[in-house]
Amino acid sequence: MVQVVIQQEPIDITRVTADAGTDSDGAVVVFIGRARNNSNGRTVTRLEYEIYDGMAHKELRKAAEDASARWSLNSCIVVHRYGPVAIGEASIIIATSAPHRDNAFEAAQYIIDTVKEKVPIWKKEYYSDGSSWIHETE
Amino acid sequence: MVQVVIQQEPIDITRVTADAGTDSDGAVVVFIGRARNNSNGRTVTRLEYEIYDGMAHKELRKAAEDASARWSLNSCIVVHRYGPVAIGEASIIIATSAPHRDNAFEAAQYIIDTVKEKVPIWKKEYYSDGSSWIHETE
Amino acid sequence: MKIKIKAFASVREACGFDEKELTVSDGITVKEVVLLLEKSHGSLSDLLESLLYAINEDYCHDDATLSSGDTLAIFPPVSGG
Amino acid sequence: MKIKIKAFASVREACGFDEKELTVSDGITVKEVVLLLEKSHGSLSDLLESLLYAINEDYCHDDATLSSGDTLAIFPPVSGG
Repeated sequence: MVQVVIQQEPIDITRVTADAGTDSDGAVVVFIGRARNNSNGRTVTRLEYEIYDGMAHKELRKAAEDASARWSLNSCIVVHRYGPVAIGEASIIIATSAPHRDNAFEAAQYIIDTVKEKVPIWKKEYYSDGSSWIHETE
Repeated sequence: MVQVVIQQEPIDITRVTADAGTDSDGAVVVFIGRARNNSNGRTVTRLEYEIYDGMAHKELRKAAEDASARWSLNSCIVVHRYGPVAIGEASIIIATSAPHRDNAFEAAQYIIDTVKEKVPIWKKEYYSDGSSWIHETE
Repeated sequence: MKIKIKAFASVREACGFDEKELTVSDGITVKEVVLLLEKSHGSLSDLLESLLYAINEDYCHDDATLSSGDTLAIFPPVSGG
Repeated sequence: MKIKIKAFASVREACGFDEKELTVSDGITVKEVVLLLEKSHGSLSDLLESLLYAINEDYCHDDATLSSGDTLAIFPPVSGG
């Protein structure tokens, strides 16, 4: 089961976590990317994500499907937000499940790495005195 | 913040996930170990965990504290169950948070690896026609 | 022929539009379109080195040629997650 | 001197107890205690090769010596998680 959603609303972490995993799975890995209150030494007051709607969805689904096939996942759920995201809120959640844990871990890491490299979504950080687009990965 | 609990009751995944992560954290990683319905080709009907109470708690806390220090975690929560665990239920949850994702991923993997190597807890699998202690890691 | 340009994030701000139709000569390359845009939107120059391109939602290089009706998206390195 | 033995999982089942007090000679080693137990609990033999030991909740090797009042835990490889 591969499920990919791009939405403006806050992410329902409880629901995504509950939907991940089947009775054949010994491992569920959930990665939650959160809006941090600081970046390169500056205080961040909020984030805003811009997306290339159709293409972001396509690339995100490709990442999730590739990971599912490569690591034999039984479930793979990815939700990414766009628009304003408050500090402490989740901007992305990735939930992977597999019979054994190494696969679930590797798949989740592959997906977040791919998001940060290929999925056309951009983060703008707002500070007390301005804002800037973030162009590099961590 | 390091929090380690060994309990008989089902794990409240929502609460652990909500408790993990601070406003300085860009990443939360949650690992959920679940009771699988099969093992080495046999149908598993339920699991039962036996623990060496004091020592299990000590070793689990050591793993969590070592991981917190080594990967600069801002929060680290580990809950392990003992007694009967039904198929599909969580036997363990590990939630780590850090400013950057690599640290949160590596710490969570270190903790589950250490649990499977050093924490005195034993799993017994029950089948339709018997049971057996599991002595090897995945 | 007509093509559609989409601009995102810092490129959108530098160009002052998020979507625009452009009439260009047949067989034009991505790079040539970008040079055209740069003439009217000078601040694009600062971003040139790291720009990414997609034609009809597929990543492409700047030597790709455009066909009538294509949508060319121009954007900086992504930073989602 | 008196020591306490704790047995877990398959070792507990092989020995037929989870906790037991034993009177042993001063300076006895873990290995010697296990050999004593094996005499009365033959099914322990199958597990011998992979047994793990802890004195007072700290892992130890089988050549460690015990002191009066120590708790020696004997168990198979762990399988939590």
